[in-house]
Amino acid sequence: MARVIVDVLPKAEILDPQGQAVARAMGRLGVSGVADVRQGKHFELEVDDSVDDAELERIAGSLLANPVIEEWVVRRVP
Amino acid sequence: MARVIVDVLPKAEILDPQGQAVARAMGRLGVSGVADVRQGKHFELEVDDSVDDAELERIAGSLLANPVIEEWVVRRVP
Amino acid sequence: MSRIGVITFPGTLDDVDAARAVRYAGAEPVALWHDDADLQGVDAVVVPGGFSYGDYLRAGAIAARSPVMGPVVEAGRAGMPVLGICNGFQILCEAGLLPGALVRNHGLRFVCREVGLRVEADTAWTSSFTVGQEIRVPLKSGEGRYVADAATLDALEAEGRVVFRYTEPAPNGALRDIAGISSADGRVVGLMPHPEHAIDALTGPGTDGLGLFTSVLRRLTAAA
Amino acid sequence: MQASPPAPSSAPPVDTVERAASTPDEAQPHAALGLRDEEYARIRDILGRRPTEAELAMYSVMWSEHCSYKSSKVHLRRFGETTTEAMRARLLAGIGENAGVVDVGDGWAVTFKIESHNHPSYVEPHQGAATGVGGIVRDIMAMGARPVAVMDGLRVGPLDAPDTARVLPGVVSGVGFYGNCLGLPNIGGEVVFDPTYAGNPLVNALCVGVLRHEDLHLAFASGTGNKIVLFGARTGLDGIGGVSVLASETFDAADPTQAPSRKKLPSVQVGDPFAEKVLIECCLELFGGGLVVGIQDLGGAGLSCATSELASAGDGGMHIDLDAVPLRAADMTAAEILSSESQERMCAVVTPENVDAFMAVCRRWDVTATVIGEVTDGDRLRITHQGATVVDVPPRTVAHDGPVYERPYARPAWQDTLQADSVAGRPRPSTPGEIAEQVRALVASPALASRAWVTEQYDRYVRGNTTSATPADAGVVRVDEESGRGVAVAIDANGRFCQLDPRAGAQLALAESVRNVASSGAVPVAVTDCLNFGSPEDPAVMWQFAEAVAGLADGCAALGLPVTGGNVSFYNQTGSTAILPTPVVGVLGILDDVTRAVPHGLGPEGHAVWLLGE
Ligand SMILES: Nc1ncnc2c1ncn2[C@@H]1O[C@H](COP(=O)(O)OP(=O)(O)O)[C@@H](O)[C@H]1O
Repeated sequence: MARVIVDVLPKAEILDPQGQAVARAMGRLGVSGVADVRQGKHFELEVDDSVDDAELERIAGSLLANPVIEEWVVRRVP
Repeated sequence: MARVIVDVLPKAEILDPQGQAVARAMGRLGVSGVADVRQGKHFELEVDDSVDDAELERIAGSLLANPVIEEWVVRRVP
Repeated sequence: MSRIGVITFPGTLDDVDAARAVRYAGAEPVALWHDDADLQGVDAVVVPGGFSYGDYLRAGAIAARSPVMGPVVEAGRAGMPVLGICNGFQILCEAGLLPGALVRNHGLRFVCREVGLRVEADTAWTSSFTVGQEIRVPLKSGEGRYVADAATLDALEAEGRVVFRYTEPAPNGALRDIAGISSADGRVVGLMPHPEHAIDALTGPGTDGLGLFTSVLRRLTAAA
Repeated sequence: MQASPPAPSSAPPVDTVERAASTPDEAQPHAALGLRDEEYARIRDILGRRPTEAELAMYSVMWSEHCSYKSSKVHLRRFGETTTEAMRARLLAGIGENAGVVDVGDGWAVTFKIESHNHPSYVEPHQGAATGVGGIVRDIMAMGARPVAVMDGLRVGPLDAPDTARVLPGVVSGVGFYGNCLGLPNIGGEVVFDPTYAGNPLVNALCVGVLRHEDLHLAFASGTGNKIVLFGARTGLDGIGGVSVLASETFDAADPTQAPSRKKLPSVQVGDPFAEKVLIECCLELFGGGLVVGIQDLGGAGLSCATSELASAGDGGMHIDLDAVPLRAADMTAAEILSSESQERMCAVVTPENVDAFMAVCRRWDVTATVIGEVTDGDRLRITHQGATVVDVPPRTVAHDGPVYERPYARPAWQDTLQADSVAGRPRPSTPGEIAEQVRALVASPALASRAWVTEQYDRYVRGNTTSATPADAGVVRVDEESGRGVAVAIDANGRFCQLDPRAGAQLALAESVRNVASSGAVPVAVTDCLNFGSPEDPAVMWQFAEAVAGLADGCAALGLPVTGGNVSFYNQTGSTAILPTPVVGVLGILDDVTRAVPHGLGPEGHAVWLLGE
């Protein structure tokens, strides 16, 4: 079994209202020094060792993320 | 400026309906070899160098995650 | 009598309403099941609203990959009229039948209210209206903000594929106030607001929504 | 931290009935579980031995205020006493069932009930409110009905109180999230602001369901050999905060690494409305196929409640095997499995020959279903875990024969002062300027401001039968598309009136709710109530409660309307300050034809405006 993390973020050119709302809330709460926030999704998968990197890319790009609006990073963790 | 990542996941003992729905969907979509999926949130922050780790913890625990039902990890990235 | 399929996925909510609208328009609604890759010989398909699979992952993402969607995509590409309402629109985009995507409302909240829509294109689902006509129907969604890259938006507008536009600034922040679009041949249409909730003044804002269903019926009977 | 490392991890001994009998003096944390010494002694009396851990968990949760109504029972009897046969004429099921069921004509019946989810909604507003909606919807499903609408009565602190900014948006998004995703139109509710709710908001959710008379299902387990099926979500460690004192005792010693996380179990449950929507459709298909003998929802007190209530309502005994329960967490103890409040679960009694068909329906809806036991001869509820008997009790003693308290009550000394403090001597606006100023203040007050911010987050169109929702005096839904038969529902309460005079205040809430239903054109026929009060241990609160119940019962009798069910929520207070006494009253009315309902607001120009009454 391997642990795989897939992080998905809205593409830079897509408005990220959630991230912006968080950034605004920081200002209201008196947190200063945070210039920008982007919010996406974080997936942790338990996968069989038989699943190779190409298959993981396919799962990420065809199901976990929507390539029209999102970008993603896949990494295996120990 | 530093880049900081905060990953938020539902606590292990708390129901993760999204992760479970995704895991089930994988089976139906003919993706095999994925045993478990957990889904959470992924934040990328741009912060001033003046913001220290304690402050980051505070931001994560009060704004980005809901400590009642979620746990989180903060890390600085180069 | 024309037969119009209405798909039910786990978590679909407005299938009863869509079937009622089909009936009011004078066609026979045929229940289609998500797990069954059989369109039962219907003449057109409605993908209704709701929260298929709880909107988990992304709205419409899991439903778009169910068995029934294979033949729907195939038939839609071959010219069968397909209407996606709200979650159905999200599903059609996720399935690649329509371009772009629907994301979280810019206000981050679910919005339920009556909206005005301008009909901007003559399609299989809008031929009962005149281009430029304004109609009133309910909108109710949390992820209804239509987005696509600028090139796609320009192309949609140039090709007359923006079918519905909000008459006021889009309550969800949709780019260029787009409420609904169509395929290049004008047979596959998706929109966020709910025409099936505007078929009777007793339960909705009026009867404007019925026009979508009578349109397709006209198209089908003319073709027959 | 423990000084010496534990012995190699060996599972703690399972506390079986046998073991309990042979270790009568083993200390048990009954007080930490909320049981008083005499209650604990009574359990030992009933069983003739000390209870096992699992039994203690069951009794403690079932004998809690929330489940046993131990402080309110003596007063609630008043409803039964004042309800005449004539008032009962329309009732197919009344108080005591999951929800009351009212005959609305043409073979249709309607079931409705209101319930509170106050404390969880303060801890985690979004999930607390969401699971509150989920819980009341399952009550309605358990009657055999299709849920068709929800309403929500919300009470929070002042708009500018810091907690309100956290609680109100969270509660509204939670109510919307769950109800919208279930496809239930929200047809009305209330939003009330008052400082006494600042640390203790009230979230009262009402659900309406529709069924044909022949589809009425009651919660009982009968027929020896019939199977008990648990279906819906898996059982996890949610909401077992209280019972973790049991776990910590045994687990601390055995495996200290496990103890900390176990001990700090949140009592928060996370709702999965998608799972519940699928469960609704699955249940309706099961009912339609005649595959269910009896059914019970799992809410507070989880399996403890469902098994003991099903068994005590039936005519036999019951055996449950906890090893068959599908779990979400590893190594759950019997006490934890029995107390888990995991959401979106139901328990059904099914004849052996129907089990396969039952399972097939569940598979079609992708709902997990498992036979966890059966109805047996005799009159004991026996529960086994890991092959050994961990519970062996007379089910009625758990479900119905809990303690009953005659709590002292007394009219508080401050009541006279409060009542004497009238507006008589206050300055009144007299100049046009002052009056204008006052009108502006009223219009701008949160109490009267538009509720659109709330109601726009709720779907009111889904299912296409809502003929009146916001803004309206009552929500109206069509029950039968052919005939246009429908029902109107309103909920109302005014805590400030009740504070001044709990008896009259409760009657005013009833009268307002009845008026709202009547002014939609419906004939009021039944009442449900959600009685939100402070601590019953405070004689002043208990007096408010007794007065309000008496007032409501008398009011209902005067109007000829039966109370069909409801909910009591005590201990709503911040420190020693109780909330305003808040008996929320829901009224159901019948319309023969919804097209003839009276619309809200002014009609066309030229119509006359009449004022009725003095
Ligand atoms: N929490 C709520 N949920 C749903 N509807 C609500 C809620 N609060 C208020 N409403 C609706 O908004 C409308 C206006 O509410 P309110 O100002 O309390 O009016 P009224 O005094 O006539 O009851 C009513 O239709 C009411 O049912």
